[in-house]
Amino acid sequence: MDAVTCLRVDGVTKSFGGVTAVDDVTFGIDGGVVHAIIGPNGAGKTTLINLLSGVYRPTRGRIVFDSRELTHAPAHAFGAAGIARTFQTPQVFGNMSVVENVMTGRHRLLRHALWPTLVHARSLARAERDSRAHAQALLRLLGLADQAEASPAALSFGAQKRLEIARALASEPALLLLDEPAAGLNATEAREIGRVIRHLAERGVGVVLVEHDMRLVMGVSDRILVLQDGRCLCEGSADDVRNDARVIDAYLGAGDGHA
Amino acid sequence: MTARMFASAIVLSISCAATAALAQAPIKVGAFLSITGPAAFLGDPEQKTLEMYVERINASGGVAGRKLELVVYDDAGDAEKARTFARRLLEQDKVDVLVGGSTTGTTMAAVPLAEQAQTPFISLAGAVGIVEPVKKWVFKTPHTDRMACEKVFADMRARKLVKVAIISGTGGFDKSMRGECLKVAGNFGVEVVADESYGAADTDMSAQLTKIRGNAAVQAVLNAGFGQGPAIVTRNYRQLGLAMPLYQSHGVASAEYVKLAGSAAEGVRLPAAALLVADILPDTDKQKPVVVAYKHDYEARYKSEVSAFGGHAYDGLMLAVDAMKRAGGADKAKVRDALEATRGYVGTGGVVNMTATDHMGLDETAFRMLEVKNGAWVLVR
Amino acid sequence: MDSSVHVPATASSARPALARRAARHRLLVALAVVAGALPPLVGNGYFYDVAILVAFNAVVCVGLNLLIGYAGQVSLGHAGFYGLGGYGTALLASKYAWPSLLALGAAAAAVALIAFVVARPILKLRGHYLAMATLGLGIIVSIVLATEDRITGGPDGMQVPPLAVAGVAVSGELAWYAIAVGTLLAAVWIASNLVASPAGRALRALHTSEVAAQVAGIDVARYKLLAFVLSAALAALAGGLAAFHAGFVTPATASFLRSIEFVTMVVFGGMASTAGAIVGAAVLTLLPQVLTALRDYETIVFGAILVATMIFLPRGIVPALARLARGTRWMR
Amino acid sequence: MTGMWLQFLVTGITVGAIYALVAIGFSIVFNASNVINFAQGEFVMIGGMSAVSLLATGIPMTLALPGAVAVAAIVGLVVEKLAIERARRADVVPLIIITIGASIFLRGLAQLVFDKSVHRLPPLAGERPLDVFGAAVVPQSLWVIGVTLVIVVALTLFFHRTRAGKAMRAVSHNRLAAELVGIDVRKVLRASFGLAAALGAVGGVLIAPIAFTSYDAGIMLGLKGFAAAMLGGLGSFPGAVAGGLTLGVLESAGAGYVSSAYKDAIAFVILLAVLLLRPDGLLGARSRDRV
Repeated sequence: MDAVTCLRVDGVTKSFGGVTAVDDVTFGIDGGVVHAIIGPNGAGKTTLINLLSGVYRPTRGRIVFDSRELTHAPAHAFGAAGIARTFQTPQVFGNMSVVENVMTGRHRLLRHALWPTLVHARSLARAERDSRAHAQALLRLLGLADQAEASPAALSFGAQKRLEIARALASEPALLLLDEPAAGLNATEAREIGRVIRHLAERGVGVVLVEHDMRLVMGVSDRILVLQDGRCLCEGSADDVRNDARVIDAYLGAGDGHA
Repeated sequence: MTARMFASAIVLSISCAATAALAQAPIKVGAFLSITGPAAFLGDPEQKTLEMYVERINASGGVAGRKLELVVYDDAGDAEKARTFARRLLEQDKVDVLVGGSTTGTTMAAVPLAEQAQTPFISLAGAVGIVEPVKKWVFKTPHTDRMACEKVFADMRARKLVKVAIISGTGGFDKSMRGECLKVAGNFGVEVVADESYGAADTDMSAQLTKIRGNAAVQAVLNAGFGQGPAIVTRNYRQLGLAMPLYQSHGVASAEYVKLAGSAAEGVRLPAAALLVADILPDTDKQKPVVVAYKHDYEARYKSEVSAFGGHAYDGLMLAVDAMKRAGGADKAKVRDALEATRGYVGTGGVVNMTATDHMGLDETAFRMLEVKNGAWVLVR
Repeated sequence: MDSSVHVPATASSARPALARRAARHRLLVALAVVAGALPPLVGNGYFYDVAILVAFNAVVCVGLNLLIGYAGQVSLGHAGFYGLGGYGTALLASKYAWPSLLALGAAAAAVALIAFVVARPILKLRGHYLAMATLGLGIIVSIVLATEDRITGGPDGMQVPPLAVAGVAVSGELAWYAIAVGTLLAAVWIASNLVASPAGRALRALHTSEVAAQVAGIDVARYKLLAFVLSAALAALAGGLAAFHAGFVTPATASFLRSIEFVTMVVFGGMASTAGAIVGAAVLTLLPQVLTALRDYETIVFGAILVATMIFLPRGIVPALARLARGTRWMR
Repeated sequence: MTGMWLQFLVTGITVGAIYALVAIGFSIVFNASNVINFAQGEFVMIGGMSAVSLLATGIPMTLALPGAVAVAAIVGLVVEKLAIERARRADVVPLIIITIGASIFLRGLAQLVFDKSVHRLPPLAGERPLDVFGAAVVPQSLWVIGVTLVIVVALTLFFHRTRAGKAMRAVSHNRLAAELVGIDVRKVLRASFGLAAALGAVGGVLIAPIAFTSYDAGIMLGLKGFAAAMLGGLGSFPGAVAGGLTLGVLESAGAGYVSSAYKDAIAFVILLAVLLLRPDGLLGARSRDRV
């Protein structure tokens, strides 16, 4: 698997009214590599994730994925192109079962001709069966196999976060954006998430990880991007960043004790 | 599971209906009326009239030795509901005669059913289309809107008012009357120079009347309307200072109109049945005893004033009773034939002479031209 | 990158798949059995008439439920489509003397096209704003139908020629009953298929969280559009059939109150439940027939029943019954 | 005719002022509870019909009119207590159905308690129209406009100067925060229903001398009030007033210049256009992103 650059972010800026949340950020994400984005609260991490997943449109700059221009594309085009993400607060679909949640993640891989849908054609039935089997396998991977037919509302917070990861993985993404996957999880659960992240990277998936849990970040990341006030403070390997004086200043200056 | 519950509910109601039918068979009069909804002011007096007179007829021994039984449903002015209820009356309640259809729309919905079920059907609605072309089983009691137009235009011609503005509502009655008036205006040398309309629930017609005021040619205004709209038109008319004569239609031939329009109604003319001026009719008038009796009966019992619409229901019921008496029972075909042979029946709407080609049997002499004077109706001339 | 996560499919899902398939068909079978059992119990034309009315309303509600129940998009204007379907069919069949079925199909297709055109801008609105916009749309339709009397016959409505299939006029209540029930079964079949497909999941997903659905690659606008157009087409179809059956159409079929009635049926029966849509249509069609005995108290009792049901069974009758029966799964 | 457009304007503003009162009612309830109360129009009817009934018993106008408003306010409180409070956790659509059910119930009740005929209230100050630059203005129109103005000013003061008003505003901005600072949210909810009902009833009492009243007069007025609230931006008082007046004038001008049959359609087409171009209404706050 080549470590090709699959996502290019070029001078991306996002302003809300007069506030610039993300300011002229440029970087690239490679397949099979785990990128962490860290920075003090309000640094623009979640805004950046929202830009990368198409939830926000950049005010300036370009986003190119797999040599496709996505800058002005609607959010679903990002998903359809193979960028999956999770949310800080899990956004699970409460009106369907756990396994159906995961199946929904496969949306981009399924064919959606109207006629077969309306008559429930044989090909559709087969695809549905495969899709369900695949979803169940993912649930096993994330330790949710027992709750496949339950309502997601019945799951714990941690389980809901894992469900979101399963749903994101169901789309067989080339790029996975994780917004604080370990927040609210206990140490064991967080370690488990770390294992899954490495597993994905080994299979060639590019991972973007926004996280406050530094043990997780340092444990799984290949490269780290530090944001401060919406700007890119520095980017490099975990060791580079750990030893960068600016980073230490930034964290201490912001009075944030996470580092 | 739930569907089965409904099935059993239906079965239950069928068996109830069956037991009811076992009783000593009275003659069944079925009525579907617009008792609620926008046409409630038609259906309400109609229902009250039917109930009162069915009671009275039963108290005096019924018809042809049998009691009358009245079955009434409220269609709320909705044609689809009217159709279902007409069907229910014909097929489940198995009525011997249908009276009703407060509005043209609800009547027309039931016409094919009555024809199919071969049951005499006396409509209480105005439009010519109900009996023209003639349908074998369908009759009607009120004057047609065409006759009202003719009466109004004749009066206008007599007053040398030949350039006329029409303002009408968007309801069925209003539109039908407007159409008929446009058709017959030419016959009276009357020219319609302005044509405005307003919605049924409108609260102000100043805008339309302002346009009419701006048209210098207009010599008189005719409001083809129904319900509360004409009262608002009348008030706005005076507020805007319009001075030419205002005519209303028989659609508002009721004391309520005068009450709502207040002093603005002074001088307004409209064509109406004798009922409205029962007490001031000359004693020589054939209709006087009938309309005076009905008016007093109704007002004594319901403590509210009569309207022409209750009168239509009175006529509908009495025509049916009259026909059944002559037919010697409730045999549908015989009653129909007897209805068609009605001659010289004196009702609230006029003197009725039915023929095979005329299932209404009224002529325009039945309409009186009335004018509001000092808050009351008076006969013109 | 091509096989980013490899997970072997197993045979473990075979049995649930069968069960699910049965679930998808159970409603269809139950409906067919009930509908088939009714005729011998039904005494006269009036009962057929009511049953046919129930079926037509149910067709509208099954469609509307896809939009409201599954996709979570309120429409207070579907009577507009119902009315347009009725008038379109009536006009094509009478004025232009098209064969009945062609008129019916063309009218439904035309309404679907209209829905398609208005859907994109309107469905950008959410919640109460969407409700207002669809309400306005329905009112505009009913005003046009009542005003253009040269074409539509105005407030008194217009006559519709009888339905003829292959040149033979459909007559008799049993034939009509079969047509109505057949249409309903077809609508239920299509709706259950849709619900059990990726498209059905897409609708439910965007109902909960549009953002999460989009992130999963779901073109939210497209699926809202699908539900809107499909429900409009079903409403138009039911409207056209109802027009043939009644022999006339009036603008009241497109009125605001009728739209409210449709929504009430869907919610009353139970949102996101096809069985619920049918039960809602049945109860609220039968209720006025029963309540008419109450005369002046009819309106008041009807209102009270509506309020009480929504307070005590906010999710509707069928989901509540389903929970009672503990056979929660199949009703869904 | 120079008086023509002026006439349309006066007519439009009079009707629009009533729409505005109903729209303010919608907004007050919406702010307190996120409920669109489809029964709002019925309070207009209850105001008008109660006034008619009270007058019929011989009570003088000065007592009958406030009495009618009080009756409506009490009915509003009862509706809140019996229906809305019990369904507070219901979703939007069931809530819509509940308020629609309540409106059907109230209409049925009015049919029984009052009657089915159309009634008119006597105007507050004579019937002789004033000539204003060629336009005929009924004194009652001035009353409608004047009272609406006074109410808007009074409400503004109430919401910004009084403790109770500030509490109501706090609830609409952030219910949880309001609860935390010790505001009784349920009381606020009840008060908003009472207030909205009273406002509707004032509209009903004011319009009945011009447009009459009957047991089913609330449907159309409620609908128009809802449209006005939407047009101006749901939840905004200046928006409700602007929406009501705009709708009234549009209707009146539409009837005068374009087609009286299509006047309602014109109003709704414009409403649709506004919704599509400015999805939050003329004066509504832009809704924020949801992630």
